[in-house]
This record gives sequence, structure tokens and C-alpha cells, in this order.
Amino acid sequence: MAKTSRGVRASRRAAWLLCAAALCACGPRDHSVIIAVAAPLTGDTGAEGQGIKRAVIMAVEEANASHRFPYKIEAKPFDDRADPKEAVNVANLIISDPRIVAVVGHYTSGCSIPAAKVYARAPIAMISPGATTPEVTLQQLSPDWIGPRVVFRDVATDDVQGAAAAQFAYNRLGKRRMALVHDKTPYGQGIAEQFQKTFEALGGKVVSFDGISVGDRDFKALLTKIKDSSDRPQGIYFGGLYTEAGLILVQMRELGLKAPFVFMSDDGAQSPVLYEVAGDAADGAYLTTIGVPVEELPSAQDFIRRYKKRWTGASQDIKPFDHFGYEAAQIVLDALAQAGVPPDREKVLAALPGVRHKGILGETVFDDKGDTQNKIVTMTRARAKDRAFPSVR
Amino acid sequence: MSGARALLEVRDLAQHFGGLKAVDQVTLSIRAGEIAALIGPNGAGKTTFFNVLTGVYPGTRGEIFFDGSPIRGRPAHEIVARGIARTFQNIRLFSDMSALENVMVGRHARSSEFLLGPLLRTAAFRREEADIEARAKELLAFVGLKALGNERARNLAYGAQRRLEVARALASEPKLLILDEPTAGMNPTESADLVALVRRVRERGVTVLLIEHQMRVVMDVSDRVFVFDYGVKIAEGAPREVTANPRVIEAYLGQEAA
Amino acid sequence: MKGLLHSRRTQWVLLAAALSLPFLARALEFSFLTRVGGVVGLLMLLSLGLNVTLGYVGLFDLGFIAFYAVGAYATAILMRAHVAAPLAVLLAVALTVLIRFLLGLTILRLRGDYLAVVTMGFGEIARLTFNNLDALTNGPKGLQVRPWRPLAFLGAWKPLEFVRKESNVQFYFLIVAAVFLAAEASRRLEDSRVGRAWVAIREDEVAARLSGIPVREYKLLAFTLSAVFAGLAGALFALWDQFVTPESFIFWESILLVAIVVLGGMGSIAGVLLGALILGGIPLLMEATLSPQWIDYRYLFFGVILVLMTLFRPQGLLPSARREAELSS
Amino acid sequence: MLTQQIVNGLALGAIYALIALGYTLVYGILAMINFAHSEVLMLGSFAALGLAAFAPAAFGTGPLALAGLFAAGMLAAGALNAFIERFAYRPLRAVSRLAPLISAIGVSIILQNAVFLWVSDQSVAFPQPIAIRQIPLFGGAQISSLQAVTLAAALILMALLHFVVEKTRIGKAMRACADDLEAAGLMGVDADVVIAATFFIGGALGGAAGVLYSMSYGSTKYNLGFLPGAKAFTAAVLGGIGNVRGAVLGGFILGFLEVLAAGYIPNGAQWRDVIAFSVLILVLLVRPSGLLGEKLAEKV
Repeated sequence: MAKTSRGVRASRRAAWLLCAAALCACGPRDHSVIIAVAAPLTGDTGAEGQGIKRAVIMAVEEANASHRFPYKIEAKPFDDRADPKEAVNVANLIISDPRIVAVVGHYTSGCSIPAAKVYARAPIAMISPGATTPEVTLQQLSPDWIGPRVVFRDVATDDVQGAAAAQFAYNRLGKRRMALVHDKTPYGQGIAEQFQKTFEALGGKVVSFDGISVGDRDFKALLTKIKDSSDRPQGIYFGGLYTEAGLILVQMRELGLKAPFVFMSDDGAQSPVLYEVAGDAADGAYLTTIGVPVEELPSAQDFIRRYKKRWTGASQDIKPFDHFGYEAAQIVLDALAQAGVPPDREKVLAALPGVRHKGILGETVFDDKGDTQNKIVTMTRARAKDRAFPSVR
Repeated sequence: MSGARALLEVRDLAQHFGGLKAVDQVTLSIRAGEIAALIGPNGAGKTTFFNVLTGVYPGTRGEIFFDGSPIRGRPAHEIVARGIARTFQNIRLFSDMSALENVMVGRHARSSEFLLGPLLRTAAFRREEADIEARAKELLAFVGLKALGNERARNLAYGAQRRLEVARALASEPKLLILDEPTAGMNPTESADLVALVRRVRERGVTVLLIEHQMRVVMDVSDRVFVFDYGVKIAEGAPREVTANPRVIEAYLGQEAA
Repeated sequence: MKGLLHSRRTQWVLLAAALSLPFLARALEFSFLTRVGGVVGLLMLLSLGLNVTLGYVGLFDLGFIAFYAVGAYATAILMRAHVAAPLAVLLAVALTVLIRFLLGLTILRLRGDYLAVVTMGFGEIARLTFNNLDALTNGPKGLQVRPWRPLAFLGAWKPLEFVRKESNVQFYFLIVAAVFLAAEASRRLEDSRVGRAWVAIREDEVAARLSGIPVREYKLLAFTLSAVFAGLAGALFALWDQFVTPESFIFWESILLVAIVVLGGMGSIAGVLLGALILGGIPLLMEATLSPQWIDYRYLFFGVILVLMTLFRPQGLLPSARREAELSS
Repeated sequence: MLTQQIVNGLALGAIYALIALGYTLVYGILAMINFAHSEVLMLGSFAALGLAAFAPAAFGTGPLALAGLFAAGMLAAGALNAFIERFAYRPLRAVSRLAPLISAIGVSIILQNAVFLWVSDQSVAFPQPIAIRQIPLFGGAQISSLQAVTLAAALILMALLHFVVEKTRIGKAMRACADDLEAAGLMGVDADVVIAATFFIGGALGGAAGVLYSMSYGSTKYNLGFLPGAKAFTAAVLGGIGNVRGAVLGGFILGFLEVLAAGYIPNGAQWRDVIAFSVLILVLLVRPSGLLGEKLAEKV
């Protein structure tokens, strides 16, 4: 008898603790204005999320230091682990805190799609710095959408990059037969599918279309198949991120797939970390990037300098989506400036469609879905000796 | 043979494992209402024989008739339903369950309420549950564990565990109860208690077949004795006859000499 | 002791406490609590399901999340085919049960850890298949599910008007009801000939068979029944979050469920519920309370808690209580 | 192309086999799935990386550097595995069979997050002590120097393990414990020491696999261990868990299966894990104790 009642008491106590902790969480309300950063801070894609978090924190710190606003702004990170369920949890937490006026996030499309539905209920605006699947904003046009349109993004959708890369391969590089590989994520597969569509429309031939799994490291079997294919592909287009891109590059070279056989990929692969993974093997890889390459915009170079000065930790270098995170924060700040004092969610949401932000990505203006109209794609070519990505003229 | 009908008839039964003939050419019959003992040196195939009887092993050849119907190779639970229950050489209780629950499990074959009854708590289900519990308590009392029903089986003393196994086996209302070395590891007092229990089991109308190593117990309790050696039955008869049988003496002495 | 935990009074008190959560959340202006309650509730439903196979029968299942996935995907696909939501849930549960039955039929002869590996393999096969069958599941891009507001009618009553718009509250009530039913069904089965047979199999399979229990059939029964819980949880999840993608059904989720059942107490309904509350609630609680510089340590802390809890309560938080019978009469 | 794919399969299989040995050694004695093994292997690779970071530049390439990396990875991983056993599993050994599994999961989460938080949250380049060269084989196929080293190192370690288990005193004690832990204790074997040694050896093999794995692909990451760990565990079961030769056989079979699936089945790369797991299930249905596992007799 004693034992079980102790158990019941324990479970009750746990329930009370939960309530008490919740009380603390929403307890004292100061009047600072918070911008939420929702991204994977732990788990397999934690590095990308951490980068975005740093970029947003930096943007907010700069705004506070410049005294642009008569109130203090705070960037508060939330961890969605790149798990859609967790993203919905986080979104619910975010809308529970009235001090939060806008969200920079989420990083993956899988998280952005369901979380957006929660934000629409509040409503509160979200600007995604990484979700590239068209559905993320497109879903707002569906008759099933409940609430106002709240989703914006400053990254271009899959179709833009995939198409540009295919045109480059066909017209500039003169490739007619390409092997396609993607990482079976919404991002990688989406871009590869668009590459295929455009490349075939131009008259090229997609020799093979293979998915790999993220986390795997051995792609030699697939690459051997591509190498020995009777269709004699002239290059690989890879839809995915830098880790797998780097591993493929290393193993390609190891198997003797060298120039004029090309490797092409997307902006998710265009990261200094590519050189960590692939070393010199990365040399010569063609990678698209959205907007004018950051290295070549004076404002962007300044961003990189400041970033390196602010974040000096061991793995705190710039990740591929950091400038999108930074820019998203800047866009929220612009909207805040228009929202008056004190700002609130409704005013920020109302101001966002009108924001024209000139920054490190060039000029960002949203179309009526919330997608950026900045669809300039630049082709860059990896240069291993100074670990840079100069653009191809 | 006297007029009592045979409850169990085994004809030319064999269980081979590869080349090993664990049980071979065994023919015997057990009469309803008797206490029969199975003796023999270690490795004589006694437990294997029990395992074939109760459906643990399928048997390689031969026939087993129980109550007139063939049962060799039938699934173990079906054999229980037909009326054979057993205990184990190394006690096998459901150690995390209470003593009472152990006995209640034993009534599985004699109850039938399945999913809907338990879920909807129908009148029929409640009646059956009450009956299962009442009979289990009665059996606990019968084996002398009345007060220990709520103890977890693993916490019971060794002798009590042996008796609990008997109660669990009896719960399926067997016609034939098979006991595998019921007195193993017991002191003389405990053994004597157990012998008394076996007699009372017979008085309930249950036929008993047991493996036993203590000759004193065998002499004391059994009506008839079968002797196994190297998987083969080498003798059978009243206890006194069997112990005088030269082949039996040789089997035992031969083993001791070895 | 079973008496108190399963006394009608305690149950009703707990149910009333659970049902009052959305009102508490509203009073505190902290609607996140309702979401936490629902998420923990789904975890409870799943864990109660796994408790039937792992807790009662001791069948080590490392791929249970696959059936959550089947329930969710089936619901999503049916909803897209314009099947009415309640019917979609029903069909999804039926399909989940059927698939689990067929799997059980083939693999249940395996023992112990071999079964664990095969179920783990099935879990991965299921996830990868959902990820690769783009034509049916839209692959990694996931499936959208049209909105369903099951309890909007409650809003007709003035004090519950806020429920009309709050899908979180509606699904929370639905999940509480499901958990309550699942716990009650578990208790009734546990406290019957069927439940005793299951536990007997877990304790000693051979002795169970020789006590008259058709072991194969009873294992298959437990294995199949657990899919009702998983399928239902999956269906509710799909309708609630309105989005289903393979990323939600990774191996880690199956492991978490095993940890809940083992740490809660194998075969103990109260233990499993408490385990789900703690292991499911802690990460969310940390998300809500940790300050920004500690938020990255969330799962490090979670790992430490897991190890410490195991070291201090290796038999589980609330090990299953044995039936106490009146013995004097 | 077939010979080339066989070479690819051998190199991949050798790594799986080494990891599988770590699972199977521990399982043989404690009948426990050491879920933290994948993190042990990841830490082995980071330990080697740490050594390379602090070593003088002259250390860079050549056989000495190779040996140094292995020594660092194996010692660190072995010690870590033994340490985990002492504090997270041993107190639970007598209590229940599933409790150590849960604490292993906890340890695995801790290790992965610790590296993520305090070492690096992304891929890190791994030192390359041998020059990458292509060595031509018959039939137009070629083996890279990395693949050759991987294969050779794995085979040497397996031979070494065979020697330890079969010929040394500790090996005999390990076998005795695997047969019957209790009986071995009664015969005067100090079970705690033997179990610690087993964890050390299993961990060291995992560390070696970690070094080979990150060297073969040029980089390492905090979640490096999870996937090969899960696959190698599958391989160990495929061969018959607890059986040393079975682990090796299972590792190579899995390596070949993956390579053949990705290389020959249309769109096979994305189905290769499905195919590998399906084969596992089919094998176990036909041989419920794995390929070389002993049939468990039911003792009644």
C-alpha cells in the first residue's frame, strides 16, 4: 500500500513541478522586444542552426549598439532539432510569449511547413533563412490555410537554383549527359529534381538519379557505377549539403573521376567546411549561390569581418546559411522600425510585405506569397589553395 | 494386470537427437489412480521421456495414447488441456508474480474468457474470474501455502516453491500429474511432507507419475516402478520386485563404479 | 496497493486534473502547456502500446515507432483522398493492426535480442520506404493533411468558447480521452486471464506453455494489440500537426519508447505513464525554462538524467505492483 | 566493374567487421547490446585527431604517424569503454537485463552532445598519413592505398584478436566467462577483471575502426559513429551475435550487400539499407541464431 501511494504522490509531485516551472517560464514580464531564432541547435544539423543563431544574435547586438531603437531587443534561440514535431512544440512555445514579435526560422522545410501553421494562428511572422521547398510559402494559398499569411523567406526556392545550374551545365560547360545524386532530403531532392527538369528540357540527358542517405560516408559503390556507366556521364550534379558533397568529391577523385568530369552542387554545399571534408579534392567544383556572392559585395565582406571578430570559438566559423539568417534578422529590424513604439506582432507582420531591404544579399523584396524576389543565382568555382569560392564570369 | 483401465499408453516411443537415442523403444502404461515412479541413473532419459509426454519434444517414433486419444507431437498447451500437467526438475515458477497468480495462470486451460470479456467486464467474465480465484485459493490451501498467496514466487522458500509448482499444475485439473524430482534438494522432513502431499493428490483422483532419486521415497509412495537406463526401459513392477531385479542393480552399480 | 492506484477515485482525480490543464494554461496565459500535455499524451499512448509487448510479454521491440508512422501516413493519405476524418482514423488503425499482425506472424518465432534487431530493421525499412516511395508519400517533402477540428462544437457552450479556435485544446482533450481509454483497457486486460498469460510468458516461456498457454498465439495477440495504440497515436498526430514526414519517425524515437517502458517499470501502467511524463516532459520543460546560453545543453542534460535514473531506479520508477488478494476468507 | 565493386565491398566490410567485433565480444559475455559502442568509435577517431593536432609537424605522414593514430584511437576508445562499463553498467549487471541498455543509451547521448558542444559541431578534416595512390589490380580494377591499408589493418587486428582470445590467459578467461559467467566465477576467474578487459579490447577495436573510418573518408564528425554502429550491430547479429567469426563474416557480407545494392540495382543507392535489413530479416527467419550462431537448446 505504502509503496504505491508513494508512487502516486511522486507522479503528482512531478505534475506540480511541471506547472511550477511553467509559471516561472512565463513569470516576470519585462518590456524588452524579442526576436525568436528557431533552428536546430543540437542533433545532426546542429552546426547550421548554431550558425544561424550566431548571425541573428550579431544582428540584434549591432542594432542595440547603434541605438536605432528606443527599446532593447533580444534574440532568443529555440532548438527544433530539425524534427518537425519538435518544431511545432517550439512554435507553440514561441507564440506563448507575447514579447516575441517575429521569428527567424525554421531552418529545414520539414520544420517550417508545420510550424508555419502554428504561427498563422497567433499570428506572428516567420522568415525562414533555409527552407527552400516551394510548399513552405505555397501552402498559404491553399483553401485549407487557417489564418493570415505569415511565412516569408529570404532564400530562393529549389527551382531557381536547380534550373540555373542546369542551364550553366548545358550552355556554359557544354555538358550533355549528367548523373544526378541527391541526399533524400526535401532540399537536396527538390533541387536535383529541378535540375533534371531543366536539363532535359534543354535537350540534355540525365543518366542516373540516385538518392543517398545523410550520415552515410561510403559512396564508392554508387560512384563506381556512375564511372563505369555505359552512358558515359560527363559530370555529377549533387543536391545536398557540404558534408556529403565533400565525401563524394573525395571518393570521386579517389576513383579517378577527374576533369573534364565535373562536380556541381548547390549553395548548401558552398561552405568553408567543404574544404575540411574534401581538402584539395574540392578544387574545381561548381557551386551555385543565391544573390551576388557575399565575398564580392563590399557590405557582405564587412559582414564576414564582423562575424569573424564577434565569433572566435573553435567551430564558430560561418556556415552556409548564416547570411540568410543575418539578413532575415535585418528584415525583421526594418519592419520593427516601421512598426512604431511599442511594436507588436501585428504591426511587424503588417510591415513586412512592404520592406525593401538592401543588404548583404543584394535587395530583398517579398512577392505576395512571401518568397524573395531576389533570384539572382551566381555560379562559383571552388579554389582549394585559398579555400575560396570565386564567381565564374 | 488388474481391471483398472490404462490412462496413459506408450508404445515403442523414441526421441533421438541426431545420433543420440535419448529415449528408445519405450513401451509402458499407467493405470488410472495409481502412483507410478520412474527411476534410473542420471542420463537415463527420464526427463526427456517426460518432455515427449508433455509436448516439449515431438518424439521421433512411436505412439502415446492418453485417455484413448493419440497425443504424440501435439502442442504442449493442448496436452495440458487434455489433462496432463507437470512440474520441473529445476523449479520454473513465474517468479515476479504472486503465488496466487501463479496458480491462477495454471487454470488457463480450464477457462475461456478472451478479449471482449475482460475488456467489457461482462458478467460471464466476472463469474469466471471469481471462480479462478476461488479455486486457486483452494489449491494454495491444499498444498499448505494459504497464508503466502500474496508473496512473490521468487521470495518463497525452496520447499514452498516446490509445493507451489504442484498447486499450479493441479489448477489445470489434470488427470495425470507428472512430477520431475519433486523432493530434489529437500531435507527429510520436507520430503516426508511432499510424499504426504502426493498421496493427497492421488486421493483427489489424480494419477501421478514421478521421477525420483531417493529410493526411500520411491519405496514409500509408489504403486509401481519403471526403470530406465540409456533411454530404454529395463524393468517395471512393484517397488520390491524392481529393486531385486539384477539388471536394475547392475545399472545402478555400473554407474556408481564408473 | 493496486487497490489505491486503480481505485476509481484516484483515476477520476487524475483524469479531472488532466482535463483541467488547458484551463490552467489559459489562466496562466501560457498555451504552450496544452501542447506539452498533448505531446506527452501521445507519448503515453505509444508507451502503453509498447508496454503490452515489451512490458507484459517481454518481447523486445526496437522498431515500435514504425507503427506510429504507419498510422500517421495512412491517415494522411486517406485524408487526402477526402475520407472523413473519423473514418480515416479507424481505417488507419485497422491497417496498422493488419501490418503488425502480418509482421508478427513471420518474426515472432525469433527470440530475445534477435527479435530486437529484426524489429529495429523493420523500423528502418519502414522509414526509408516512406522516404523513397515518392509517388505515394511525397518522399522527404512530406504530406500535408487538411485541417480537422474535432471538438469545435464544444465552443457552442459559452465557458468553452475559446476551444472553437484552439486546435491544441481540441486535440488535447481527444488525446486525454484516448490515453484514459488505453490505460483502462490495459488495466482490464492485465487484470484478467489474458494479462496473466502474457506476464507468465515473460517470466518463463516454457513453464507458461506447459501450464496450458498457447504461447505463440498469445505473443501474436499482444504484438498485434499494441498496434491499436500506436496506430491511434499516429492518426491523432497526423491530424493534429497536419504534416507527416519521415524525419519524425527515426530510430531514436523507438529507443525513447523503450527507455520509457523500462524506466517507468515494465508492465506497470502507472510507471509507464509517469515515465512518459518525465522523459517526454523534461526536454520540453528545458526548452521553456533554460536560458539561451544553456539551451544547447538540453540533450546533454537529458542523457545525464537517463543514466542517473537508471542507476538509482534500475527496476523502474513504479515497478508493477502484484495483485493483492483477500486471503483470510 | 565487378572486381572494382568487390574491392569497395571488402574495404567497407572490413570496417563493419571491426566494429561488429566490439559488439559481439561484449554480447558474448554479458548478453548486452552496448549502445554506446558507436560513440566509443567516434571518440577513438577524435582522440587520434587530438594526437595529430599536438604532434610535431614532422610526424605528419608515413608509417610512424599511422601507428601513432592507431595507438591513440585504440587506447582512448578502449579506456573509455572500460570506464563506461565500470560506472554505467556494472552497478546494474545483477539487477536487470534491460537497465544497462538504457544507461548505455544515456551514455551515448552524453558523449555525442559533449563532443558537439565542446569539440566541434561540424565535420573536421582527418589527418592523411598515407599518400593516396591507385594500385592497379587485374581486370582493370584498382585498389587505392587507403583501401589497402584499411583492409590490411583490419585483417591484422582480427588475427591479433584471434590470438588473444585463443592463446592467452585472459582470452581463456574470456571464453570461460562467455560460456557461463557464474561458473567461471566459481572456478576462480575474477569476472570483473575479465569483463573490464573485454570492454577494453572491444573498445580498442572500435577505436581502430573509428580511425580507419575517418581516414578512409578524410573527415570525422560528432555523429560519425551512429550509422556504422547500427549497421555493424546488424552485421554482428547476421553472423550470430556473441560469435567472433560470425561478426567478421557478417561485416563482410553487409559490406558486399551494400555495394552490390548501390552498384547494380537501378536506383539502388537509396534502397541499399532497406535491402541490407531485408536480407538480415530473411537470414534470421531461416537461421534464427544467425549464420554461425549456435542453436539455443531449450533446457527443460
